[in-house]
Amino acid sequence: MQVRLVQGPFRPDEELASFIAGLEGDGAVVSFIGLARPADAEGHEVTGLLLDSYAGMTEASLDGIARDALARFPVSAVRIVHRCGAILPGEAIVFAAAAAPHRRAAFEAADYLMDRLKTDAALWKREDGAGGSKWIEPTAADRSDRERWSA
Amino acid sequence: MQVRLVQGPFRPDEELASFIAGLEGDGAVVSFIGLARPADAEGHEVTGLLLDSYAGMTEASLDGIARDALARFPVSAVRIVHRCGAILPGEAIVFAAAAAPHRRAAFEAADYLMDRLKTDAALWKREDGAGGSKWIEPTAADRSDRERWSA
Amino acid sequence: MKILFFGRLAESLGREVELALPEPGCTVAELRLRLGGAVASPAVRACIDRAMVPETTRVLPHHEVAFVPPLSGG
Amino acid sequence: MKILFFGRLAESLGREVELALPEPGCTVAELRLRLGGAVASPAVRACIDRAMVPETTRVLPHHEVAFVPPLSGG
Repeated sequence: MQVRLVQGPFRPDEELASFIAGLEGDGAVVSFIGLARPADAEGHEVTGLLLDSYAGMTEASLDGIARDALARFPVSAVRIVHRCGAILPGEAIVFAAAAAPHRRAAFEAADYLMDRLKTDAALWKREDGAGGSKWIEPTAADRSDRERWSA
Repeated sequence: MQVRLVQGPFRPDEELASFIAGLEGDGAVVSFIGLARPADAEGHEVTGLLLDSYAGMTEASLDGIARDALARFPVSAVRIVHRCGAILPGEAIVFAAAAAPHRRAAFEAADYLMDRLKTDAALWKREDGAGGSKWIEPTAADRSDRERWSA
Repeated sequence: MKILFFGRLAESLGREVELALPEPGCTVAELRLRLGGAVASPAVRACIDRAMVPETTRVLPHHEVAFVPPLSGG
Repeated sequence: MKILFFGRLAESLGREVELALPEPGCTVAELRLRLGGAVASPAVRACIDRAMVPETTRVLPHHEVAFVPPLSGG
């Protein structure tokens, strides 16, 4: 399955291996792995993340983003694996990959997948730290990254 | 070791796992994997590649590209693993990865690594097929991709 | 009917509340007014059957209704 | 001295040839003229001690000299 929302830890290396194993004659694979950082944007320690999800809606949002990438770029396959629930620093949050005959399309599709995921994935993120918990919303940078693709 | 020229097959998934294991607090990893395609630019079957290398010079060219990426982008680590010698269709030719606190720098550095590798790596590629063997040189697209970074 | 909440709304209001829907149904805007509090924020979006909907959409008894804060992505 | 070749040059000329260097050395351009053939192509670059060098560089007996076709990348 190329789009999955998973509750527990997953291994990006295994995702890459199985994504590559499913390809037929592509020459280029670009993958993005998002890892839970041990510090927030202000440098304060983060002890964990909570990614709240809405069963059915969250999966549909990931599916839509994957489908849009396949329609928009000359890529032959994309994969999105996204964690939800409680996540510890250093764990993988997201794996997004694209494969194509040539590298430019694979890079652009992976870049697009991430910009869309940051603003359009139906997920709600809480950072937990020594100083308390904080719900996160897309940053101005996330929104302007997303705008790059709206032409 | 973050830059390696290897004679035999290597596993991109293992490279990704060990690259990630060596990070400290980064949030974003972008990897590119180049696979030997079973067909050439005109669609003719390719039965194998030969990547000729010049011991010492080839490694130095890869090292220089990695160092340039580290100097140019706010990334904390890059890795280049490149095959040389005889390569079969479907096998990995190159693994290039970059890690950074945030995704934009990781994407740009990985993109840069590949554009540089395509034009500046001291390697000479021959495609072998039913119709004979053909030595490959950078395409016009490779050269214009490379030009993107010369500002 | 059940109204679902996610993200910081779920933290303050619980995952769901039970609410009696007026007889001929009502609009999303009317439902939002009745719930009030954090749900009144214009940043909070309404969903019916797992899709975001505009304020004028009519809520009917068989709908699954949710209010969600801005998406925060992965 | 040994002159090394790579890529399609190695295929046609072999990996290396032995060549007597004239006494006070010579320039890369002079060496290229003596080798002739495929080595004469301006697309072929000269390397001394594993770095590309211009045509005016003097070749000395302790140098490792190679001629290489355009790089083809990975």
